[in-house]
Amino acid sequence: MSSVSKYFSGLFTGIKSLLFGMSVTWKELWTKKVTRQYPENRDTLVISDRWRSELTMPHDENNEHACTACGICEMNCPNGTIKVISQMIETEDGKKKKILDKYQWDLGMCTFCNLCVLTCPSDAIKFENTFENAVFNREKLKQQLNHEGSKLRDKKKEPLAPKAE
Amino acid sequence: MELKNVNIKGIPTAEFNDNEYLENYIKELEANGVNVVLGKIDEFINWGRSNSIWPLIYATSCCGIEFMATAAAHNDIARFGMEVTRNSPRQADLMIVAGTMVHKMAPLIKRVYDQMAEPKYVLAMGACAISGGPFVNSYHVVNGVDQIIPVDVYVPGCPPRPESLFYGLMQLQRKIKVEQFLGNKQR
Amino acid sequence: MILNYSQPLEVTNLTSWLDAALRSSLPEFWVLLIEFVLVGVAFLAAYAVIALILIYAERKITAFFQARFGPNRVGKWGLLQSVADMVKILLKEIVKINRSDRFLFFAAPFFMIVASMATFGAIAFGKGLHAIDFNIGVLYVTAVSSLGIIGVLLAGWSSNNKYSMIGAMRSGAQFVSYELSAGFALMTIVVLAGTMQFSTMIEGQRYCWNLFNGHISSLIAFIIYLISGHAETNRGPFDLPEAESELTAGYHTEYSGLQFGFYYLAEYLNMFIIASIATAVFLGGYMPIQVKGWVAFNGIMEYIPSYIWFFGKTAVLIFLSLWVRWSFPRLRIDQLLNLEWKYLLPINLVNIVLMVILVLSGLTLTDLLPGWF
Amino acid sequence: MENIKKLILNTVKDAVIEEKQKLTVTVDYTKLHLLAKTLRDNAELPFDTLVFLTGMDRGEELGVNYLLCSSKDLSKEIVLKTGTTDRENPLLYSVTDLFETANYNEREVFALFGIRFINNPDMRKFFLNGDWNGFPFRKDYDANPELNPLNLESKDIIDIAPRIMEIDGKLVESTVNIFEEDDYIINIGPQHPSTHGVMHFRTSLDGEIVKKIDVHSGYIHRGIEKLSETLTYPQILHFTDRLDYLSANINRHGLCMAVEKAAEIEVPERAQYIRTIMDELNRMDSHLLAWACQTNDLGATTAFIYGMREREIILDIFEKTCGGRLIINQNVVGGVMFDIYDDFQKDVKSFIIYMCDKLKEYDRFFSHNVIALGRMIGIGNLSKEDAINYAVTGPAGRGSGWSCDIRKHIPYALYDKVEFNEVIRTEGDSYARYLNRLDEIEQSLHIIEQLIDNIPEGDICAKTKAIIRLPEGEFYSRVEACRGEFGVFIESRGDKFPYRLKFRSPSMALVSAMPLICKNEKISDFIGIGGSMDYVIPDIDR
Repeated sequence: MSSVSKYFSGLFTGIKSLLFGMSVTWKELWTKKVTRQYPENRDTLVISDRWRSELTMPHDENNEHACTACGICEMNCPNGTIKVISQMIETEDGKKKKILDKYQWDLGMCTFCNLCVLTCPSDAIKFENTFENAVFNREKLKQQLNHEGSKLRDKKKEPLAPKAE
Repeated sequence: MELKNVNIKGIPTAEFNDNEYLENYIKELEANGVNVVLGKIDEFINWGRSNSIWPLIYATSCCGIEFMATAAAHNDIARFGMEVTRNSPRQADLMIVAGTMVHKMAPLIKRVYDQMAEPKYVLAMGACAISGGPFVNSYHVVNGVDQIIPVDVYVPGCPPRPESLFYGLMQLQRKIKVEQFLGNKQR
Repeated sequence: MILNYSQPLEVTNLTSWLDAALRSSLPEFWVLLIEFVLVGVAFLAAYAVIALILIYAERKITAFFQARFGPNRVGKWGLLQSVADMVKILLKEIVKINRSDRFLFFAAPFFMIVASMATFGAIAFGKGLHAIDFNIGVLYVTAVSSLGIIGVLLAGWSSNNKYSMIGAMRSGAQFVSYELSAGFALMTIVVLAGTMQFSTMIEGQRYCWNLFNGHISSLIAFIIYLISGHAETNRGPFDLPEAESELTAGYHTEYSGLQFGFYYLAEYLNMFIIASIATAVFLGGYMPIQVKGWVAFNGIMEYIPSYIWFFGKTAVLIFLSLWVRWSFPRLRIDQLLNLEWKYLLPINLVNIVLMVILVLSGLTLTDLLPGWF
Repeated sequence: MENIKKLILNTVKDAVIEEKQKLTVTVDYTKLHLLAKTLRDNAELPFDTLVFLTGMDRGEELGVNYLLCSSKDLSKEIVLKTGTTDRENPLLYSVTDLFETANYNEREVFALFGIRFINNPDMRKFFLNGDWNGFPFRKDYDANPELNPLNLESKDIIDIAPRIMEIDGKLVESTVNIFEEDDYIINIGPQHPSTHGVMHFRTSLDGEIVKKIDVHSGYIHRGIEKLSETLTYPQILHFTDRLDYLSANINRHGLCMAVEKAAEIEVPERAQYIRTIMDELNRMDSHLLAWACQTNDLGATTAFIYGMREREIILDIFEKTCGGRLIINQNVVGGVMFDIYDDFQKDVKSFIIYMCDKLKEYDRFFSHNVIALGRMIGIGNLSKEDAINYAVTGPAGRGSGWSCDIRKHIPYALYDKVEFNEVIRTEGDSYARYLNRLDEIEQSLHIIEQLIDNIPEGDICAKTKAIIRLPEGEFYSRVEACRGEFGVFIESRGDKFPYRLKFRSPSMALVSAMPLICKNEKISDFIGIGGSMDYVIPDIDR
């Protein structure tokens, strides 16, 4: 007898559990959809300021940046994404000085670990939250961060941008 | 050369990255002249192809999880009609390489790629697939999946956020839209 | 008269007018030939259109169950999504597989399509929208629709792929088992209705659907038919032959392009066929809802064309099937067979006896309350 | 522990016992097996868990370090060391017959260091292809890419394993067939939707029933430990996120703790609070994903989407705090990289309320579903003894009735200050593991509730030197990651780079138990069990 009652109780609890499951999906059918519709919402999309997806070197209106070409970021980068190419020039008062020639950064290799920005002594670089970076060509991902003809900002001026926290 | 036929809903063409590549590509394709009738049919075919990209997820690590997030409710890849992930390479159009490629895996990804039916595309997702990323100096890592199979779109990030992947997929749609399917120069 | 003013939207008159017009000018042979071709073309078109609509509907409804939007970028609300998919599938390369059985590999998808097409012929889509009205329609449908399994088995066998093989074998076991229940459930209703002909069966349900007529017994048969029909179409929770997470793509792993497209379409068509048979047998087919004595109400209901009723009822059943599909996890093969042989089949056997008793002792609703139904 | 020392000296007279960070015993390689067996069978305090074993290139000699602990009290640990100076043909004795978990680890050591183990039944290379030239983790490895060029030709897999057995005191080299002649073998993986990554299970089937599983790994072996030997400690941190990317923050916490302990850096209170909260958020994130994937493996796609939906809210919090969704780069040596943002507390609290509600929905939707129960109850049984033997920790180990939560046994961060229950079930089947995860989400919510309002003001990171050098020595840390115990072992020679760095991966133990618990189950259950074990492959391959 017990096996018969077991057969039926198993049948009915089983059906009950299935109906419970269906009630959950039924409820979800009418709840508000959570989808964030990129790219339709491109104008209203908020990406957190701290989101890291592109390294930039802020330049001010005089086309000046804060990078002294010290190379600490290059040293700290774990996989060699950053290449700081510097050149020696002679300043007006006859001293030799190292200045930035090219600041090369490979977007396709960067792991966004933030070590470069953390260790930069002059706050010359920062991460931006622009995420639309896909390209067709690998070479396009190798970028030069300093603008053409830019030069080092005078130290007395305020730094352009505060360090990204 | 203008890119008039490659409109993507939501983003103006001018705001896309790397438009020069597509312009050059069109130039190259149209070097032999354009057949007007075929061109119109091509346009329809390309509309169908670009809106029905069924991906095969070649996920090896972290980026695979981001792809899962892309497919889930908050981002919903189904809006693009790409939620039909085919696990069989025969039925897939696009291989999304999401993760590091190592020496042991290289022959296998090549084999899966060869099993896919034409026309097929490859999207390299994340730093590892593009260049080897964090593990670029390792003895066992292939520095970029483009050393094994041809890559159509690179989506940088580590891992790229779902929106970045969508952007990459739209780039791929643009690329498909400028191709000439009936002409013999498709790829 | 092409138009019938009481039911202006019915197409019955159109077809009979066309028939009469052809017969008046052409010999018998040509009339038949032209009509065959017309029916064939109409069915092919319906086949494609229904499949496209179902694919779109499934993707959209699934999305809504899962708190997202589903396709919405191709055309308004993504309406053209499945069209785009078909364009792509048609143009996809068909891969030739080494060391496969070429002929069987090539033939398998056609079995799938032929089976569902042949079943289409016996379905009454509306008043007069009925290609063949057999006197053994129910039997014919059960027999022909089971041809599809050969397509699955052949696909699995000829692909030279172990995953396909396992999928096909699972499918075989599953189909054979569940065909039994589905057949018995239909037979229960045949006992009630006293006919195997679809048109008579549907006409007989004018005031009382078979679902209500045999109350308890019919309801059980209905539920069993839905479950086993669902299982026959290889859809979750019974999607073992495909079982994405286990067998990658199951029996059609090696198919690409159009051949895969056939399987893809056939899956949806089978779902439609199961729902439409259930509609015809249990829910009064294309009959509108009619209540004895309510003349005005019946008139209004009759005004809605019969094919709308048919597709409406079918759509409800398909929705039910989708709802089940997207709510539950997949069964295991032994549980699947367990469910059939331990639960459905015994219940079915008892049920058919119960139905016989109901009919013989006059306990059906039409017998109990003749004034109402 | 004094008794233990006596016991060791009684067993092996010439054992060298040192009191370092842990009790360290160095013995001759011929005596190691005996000592390990004595320690394992010690009735008073059995050292029956092999936490990890790691190959070492000590310069002159090649050797192995074993970390043993007691399954009753995980904080009682002994380090065993042994080695051989024969660099041409190094041979050591296997401990596989004592600790099953050693099997894959020894194969790993063979692939990376070239040390072969006598009596290990299966001496194939674990991560690398059999024809790989050289042993990459040796210090004198020639990294010339021409020696190991990129090969795109697929090769057949040979199911013959070499081995060295000691029979009557003599070493005999032989081979063994993994499968029988006419087995029906299917390859599940390396690219398969439900292996949770690139694992390759060669599975022999009898109809639908799994007869035997042979695990091939290394399809994502990146050599992280070797790479770490050329990087400074802050640089190494970014690898830890990419080991088990689902418990990224916890892994990072583990390495930070090891470095902080070694360099004697005091972590500020506020940083500890943030670390603990983020760890628990990370744990919930991981468990939600595990829940989602398990349901998906069982065929319930909708449940998968629901799990991912809830997870997205945690990811949003991560993104706002640290600018990363999956790989969050939060912990650094001495504290955390980013302070919490203004609305952090508000967001977390509203998530707690939301999640409690959703957990009830999960129960209604899936936990009592008759089909799901049939797919989970009594499937994949792992007994407590096996769990200990295979060192299966985390929700899976606790599902088998083994109390193995590091947060309780060796409290770190703020875990000794908060109240929470260690979730233990004794059934040992898929369902126990499944329920354990849901219950742990509840416990995590409870932990966060206690901390979220009490975050003290202060620094988020201690001042550290620009270049962190660790003193000479060996340093360990063990944390409770989402899948079990994650361990870090650093051997430092006083440089800014580690001499040898080893990560103890919880997933490796989980996978090593798979062939055992999947035997004689159906192939669908094999997938389902995989989901319930919830391993992450990059964590295994490293």
